Amino acid sequence: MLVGLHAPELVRVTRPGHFAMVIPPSGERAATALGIYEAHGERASLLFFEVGKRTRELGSLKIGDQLGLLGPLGNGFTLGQARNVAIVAGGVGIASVLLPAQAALAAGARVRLFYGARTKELLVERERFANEGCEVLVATDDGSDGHRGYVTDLLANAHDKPDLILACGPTPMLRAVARVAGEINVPAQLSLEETFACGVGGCWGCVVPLVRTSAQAPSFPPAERQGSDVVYARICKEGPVFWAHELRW
Amino acid sequence: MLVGLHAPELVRVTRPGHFAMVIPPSGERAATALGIYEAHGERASLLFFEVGKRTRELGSLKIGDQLGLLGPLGNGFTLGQARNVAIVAGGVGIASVLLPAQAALAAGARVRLFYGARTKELLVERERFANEGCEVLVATDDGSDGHRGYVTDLLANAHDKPDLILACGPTPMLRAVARVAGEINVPAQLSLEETFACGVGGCWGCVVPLVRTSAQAPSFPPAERQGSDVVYARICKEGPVFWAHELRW
Amino acid sequence: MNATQVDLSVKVGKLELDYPTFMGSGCYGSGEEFAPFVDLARIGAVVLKSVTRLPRLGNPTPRLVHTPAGMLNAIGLQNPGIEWYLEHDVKKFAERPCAVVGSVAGFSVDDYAYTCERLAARDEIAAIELNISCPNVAHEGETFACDPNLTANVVRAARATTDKTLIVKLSPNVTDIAGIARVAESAGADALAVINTVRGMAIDVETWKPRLGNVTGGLSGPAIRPIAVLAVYEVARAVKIPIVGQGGIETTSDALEFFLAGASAISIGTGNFTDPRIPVRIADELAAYLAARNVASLRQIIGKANVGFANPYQYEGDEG
Amino acid sequence: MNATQVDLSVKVGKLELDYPTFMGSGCYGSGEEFAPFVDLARIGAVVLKSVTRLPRLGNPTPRLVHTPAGMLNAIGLQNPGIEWYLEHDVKKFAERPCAVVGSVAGFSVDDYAYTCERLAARDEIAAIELNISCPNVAHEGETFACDPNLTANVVRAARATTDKTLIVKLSPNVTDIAGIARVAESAGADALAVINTVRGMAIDVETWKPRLGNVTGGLSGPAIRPIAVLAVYEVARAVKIPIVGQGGIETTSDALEFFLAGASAISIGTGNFTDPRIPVRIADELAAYLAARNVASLRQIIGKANVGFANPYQYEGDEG
Ligand SMILES: Cc1cc2nc3c(=O)[nH]c(=O)nc-3n(C[C@H](O)[C@H](O)[C@H](O)COP(=O)(O)OP(=O)(O)OC[C@H]3O[C@@H](n4cnc5c(N)ncnc54)[C@H](O)[C@@H]3O)c2cc1C
Ligand SMILES: Cc1cc2nc3c(=O)[nH]c(=O)nc-3n(C[C@H](O)[C@H](O)[C@H](O)COP(=O)(O)OP(=O)(O)OC[C@H]3O[C@@H](n4cnc5c(N)ncnc54)[C@H](O)[C@@H]3O)c2cc1C
Ligand SMILES: Cc1cc2nc3c(=O)[nH]c(=O)nc-3n(C[C@H](O)[C@H](O)[C@H](O)COP(=O)(O)O)c2cc1C
Ligand SMILES: Cc1cc2nc3c(=O)[nH]c(=O)nc-3n(C[C@H](O)[C@H](O)[C@H](O)COP(=O)(O)O)c2cc1C
Ligand code: FES
Ligand code: FES
Repeated sequence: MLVGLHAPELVRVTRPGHFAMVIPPSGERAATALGIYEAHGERASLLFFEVGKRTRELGSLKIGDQLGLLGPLGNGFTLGQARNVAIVAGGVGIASVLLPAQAALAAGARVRLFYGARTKELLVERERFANEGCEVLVATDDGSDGHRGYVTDLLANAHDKPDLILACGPTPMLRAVARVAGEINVPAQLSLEETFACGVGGCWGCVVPLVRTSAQAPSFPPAERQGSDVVYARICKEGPVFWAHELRW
Repeated sequence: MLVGLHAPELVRVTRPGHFAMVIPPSGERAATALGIYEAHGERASLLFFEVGKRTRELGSLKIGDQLGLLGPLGNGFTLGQARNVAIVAGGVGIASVLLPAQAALAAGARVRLFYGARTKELLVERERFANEGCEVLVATDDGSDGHRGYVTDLLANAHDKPDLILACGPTPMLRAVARVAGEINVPAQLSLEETFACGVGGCWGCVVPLVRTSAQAPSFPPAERQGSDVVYARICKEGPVFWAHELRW
Repeated sequence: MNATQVDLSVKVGKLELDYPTFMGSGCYGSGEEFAPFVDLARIGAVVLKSVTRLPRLGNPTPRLVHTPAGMLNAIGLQNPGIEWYLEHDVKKFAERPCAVVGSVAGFSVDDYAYTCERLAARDEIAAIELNISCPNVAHEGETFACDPNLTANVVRAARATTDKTLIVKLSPNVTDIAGIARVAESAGADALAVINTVRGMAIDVETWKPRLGNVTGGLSGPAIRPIAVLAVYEVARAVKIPIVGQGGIETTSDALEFFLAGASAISIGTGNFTDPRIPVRIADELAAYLAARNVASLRQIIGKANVGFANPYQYEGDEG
Repeated sequence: MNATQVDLSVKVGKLELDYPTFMGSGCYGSGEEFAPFVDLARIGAVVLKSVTRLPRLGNPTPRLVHTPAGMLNAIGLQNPGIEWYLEHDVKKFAERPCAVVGSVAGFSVDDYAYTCERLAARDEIAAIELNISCPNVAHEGETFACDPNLTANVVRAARATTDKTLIVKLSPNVTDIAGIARVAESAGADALAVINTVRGMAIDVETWKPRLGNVTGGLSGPAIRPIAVLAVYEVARAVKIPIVGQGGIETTSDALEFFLAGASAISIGTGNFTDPRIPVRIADELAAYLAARNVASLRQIIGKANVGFANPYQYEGDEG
């Protein structure tokens, strides 16, 4: 489901990898974290599958309905000087990688999208990425399209080594991306997913263990005072994008 | 909101005053009691206002959606030999009185509909009743249409005394109908509303006090064994329609 | 494995059931009320509405109020009293194509023992559930199930009256439900029903009156499911007798949480008000779930929640 | 009367607030996190995330799970410890345009007293909330708030360290919350926060693992509102000190239930995760509600739930 929003203010400040907390139209449920899929001119959009109560409620919105959201939130992807970017998306992770793909293309980089899903029908929006100028390589669990197996197989076997990997998708996929990135020695940024409550850093519910040296969690006592070199950083605040090598999974 | 149902089986056994328990499409909430508004041929319909969570969910149904319901349920109106029927409907109570109106008209009786609501816009479906052959008299709290005040004022002041009163609406209105019926000495059947859980007589949550002599609650020990001549009868099972004089409000 | 080959039968005390589903006391009448909509042969047992020694008119109205993902009820044990019940109602229960479990409530140890003995003596009744946890009749929340001594006394007295399976229904409104469970087990319970409703209240902000005639009521439905799953999990670790898990079960996934937490059977109350097809749907889907995992019998997964979490990282204060 | 003329101010101990809204501990960071979305000048007070004597990494992940009309959390009091906190965090709180209430947790009476004394000494902190009811850190559900003696000891010790307003936060996971409330009052509490989360658990039926790294967690949100309203109602009848009511508040109607039940102020936790505009909306709508009824001050409706129900009919057994 793709929900287009008239949201010029949001578009103005959105950067690749940002997300929003979407306020449920009817209460009783926490807001839903959704990546910002498109952000151009006056129009932003959200892309999601109707998998549970909240996304189904969002899916029943009608044209003209008002939708409350908090955003953009979080720290997104940083492209730096990358010239050859590999984007790895699993399932609905595709929702968070259009903006970085566009930014990299606009900066003149080569962009390959490695896109995996359970089955062909779930490979949504692939033409969109191709039209933008990405090379699109796909994998499906059931072999109904592209490589049969993991999308990370494609990444591991890619001939031309990227100089930056960006990834978004289910945690097992991200772990695999981190492993492959380590093996081929390419820096990788992973956009993590976790159950959120507040989405703005207020509840410490969405944490992931990081190596403490990270500059991403500055407001915590140094390692020598803890007896541990690990810190739980908030995915919603310090992330959702983290460098793969900083994670202590 | 009027929801039409393709439900030939339901239509076949529905009698005036019956209701149905409508199963919520998405769980977590009790089924909703709704009067059966129309029942003809293969088509039944439900009429409701979207006042709360469950009715709003029902209101978002799309054409072609499946809807589970239990029904028809309860004991409805009995017309007997009535020749001059006064039907009193308050607000959404209108949903339970089309079938008895049609039945009385079909039996050749005169049928007056005394129809009250807070304001004009809530007087839904009045043309429908007029088209069926009812005389329609309306009252609104704010005087935006018809008599300004209670619908029971109209009933009390009606020149031509009915020989049977049927009523459905909010409890304060039904109490007033019972009082007026007593004053003008006309038997009245009231369709009561209460919060339901099971709707089929299984939980004893929806009771109303009746004089024990009623044949409507046979499966309960006789008064002399209780020290009280009152019995709590289930609105969903022994009702929803009760004779006004049997109620111990 | 094929779903039809999966064994869903369970044993609760001496009660052997083809399906692991109880219909909760007070929620299912005597089964008859739901028979037009559900094939009762596809459920395990109906637990009857609780009966008391003397007739009770029950609480004043309103008795029900819907709350987020749940409801409050305060029926107050409306029932005709055990004499009338034995004379007029019980013989009809023989017609049910499922097990019929009697439920007994009371206000003194004697009450319980008397009513239990009379009811258990009847052939139509397969087992007795002792409702010592109804939140809607006792004063100041003091029900039998809130006090270990009262629990011990009432269970012992009821136990002495019958050899039939005795299920004791516990209250979640206590500091330590596992402790009460141990007491009930020692006093002779064959099984435990976990949990009865959670005490609650709602106020009408237009009239400023409580929404229930009884002021307070019992909360049930999906809202309380996490509370119930934990109660089952803790009780299962405290006792050896089987548990009938309940509280907010609507789906097969909900039911599985209770089995994995340690329930030998489940009970559906409020779920029947959402959709009476739920118990049959759960039986079908449980079989499919187990078949897909090559598990031959439901009994194999009871209590198998895997809590082997490692806590890999710690600070000094975490040991606190 | 005009809504702008309505007085929404409340007094909780020595704390005088223009708005009767607290933002629940652990749900609102230090207020800063929500400042981009809400005008903090329109809320009463932020209760900070609980702090402990030593730094705590907190519980392993996952720490959150959504449940019907609510959620379970098991954060486990992740915090940098009181020293670091005083040095690095507290000075920023002076910038908040609302009252800032410190929250103190601990594992011994000494812990509480130490942390409370250090924190209360700071000017940036207007009052102290004693979190003796966190369900996510104690062993076997034994928190301080579950035992009258522990409650008395810890409240007395904290009381001795400061003259600032001391709010004691109670647990619903007890047989008799009113009894614990009385103990806390006698031991010197200026106010009570009622209630903390309800203990619960959820299990992943695919992996058979608990959905929380900590196995059990605390249930919050609309699901627990009826439990919380009753707790406030019972505590209000047991003590004279003010109550900060909380548990599932999302709307003005929800808030009014708590005021009518006897709360002098309300607190919003999980509601902020549904929509951070809730506290400001409640303030606006409360004023309109009172104005429409010609009530000049919110204080006039506190505890005014009208429970004068007559029970007109009875049978013999109803007296039981
Ligand atoms: C930073 C961040 C960004 C996100 N961006 C997006 C986005 O752009 N688009 C999007 O769709 N989601 C996104 N998500 C995930 C999204 O927040 C959750 O999927 C959402 O909470 C589902 O809510 P729900 O109430 O509909 O389902 P829930 O009721 O919470 O879950 C329903 C069931 O669906 C399962 N489930 C959850 N997600 C999936 C899935 N993807 N496929 C299959 N089953 C699933 C759950 O395990 C559960 O059993 C993002 C999450 C984070 C943290
Ligand atoms: C036998 C029987 C037959 C019924 N037939 C019908 C019918 O045919 N059509 C129909 O619409 N309803 C009918 N009702 C009432 C209907 O069941 C309730 O209105 C319904 O439960 C509302 O559910 P909800 O979840 O949408 O609202 P809830 O969440 O239960 O209530 C939402 C809020 O709306 C208020 N409210 C409830 N009803 C009204 C109303 N009518 N107008 C304004 N505010 C209201 C409530 O007080 C509450 O504050 C019938 C009830 C019974 C017992
Ligand atoms: C309307 C209603 C009436 C109930 N009456 C009884 C009763 O008479 N005896 C009893 O032991 N439990 C009674 N209960 C409790 C249920 O049997 C069940 O234990 C509880 O509601 C939790 O399960 P649930 O969430 O599936 O409903 C009643 C519950 C409801 C909702
Ligand atoms: C994610 C989360 C973290 C919490 N952390 C704390 C805490 O650190 N200290 C505390 O006293 N209460 C804590 N609570 C409890 C809340 O402050 C509040 O009392 C409770 O959630 C009930 O209110 P609610 O339903 O409005 O959330 C926490 C609650 C949640 C949901
Ligand atoms: S979701 Fe609350 S801190 Fe991230
Ligand atoms: S609603 Fe259950 S008996 Fe009427």
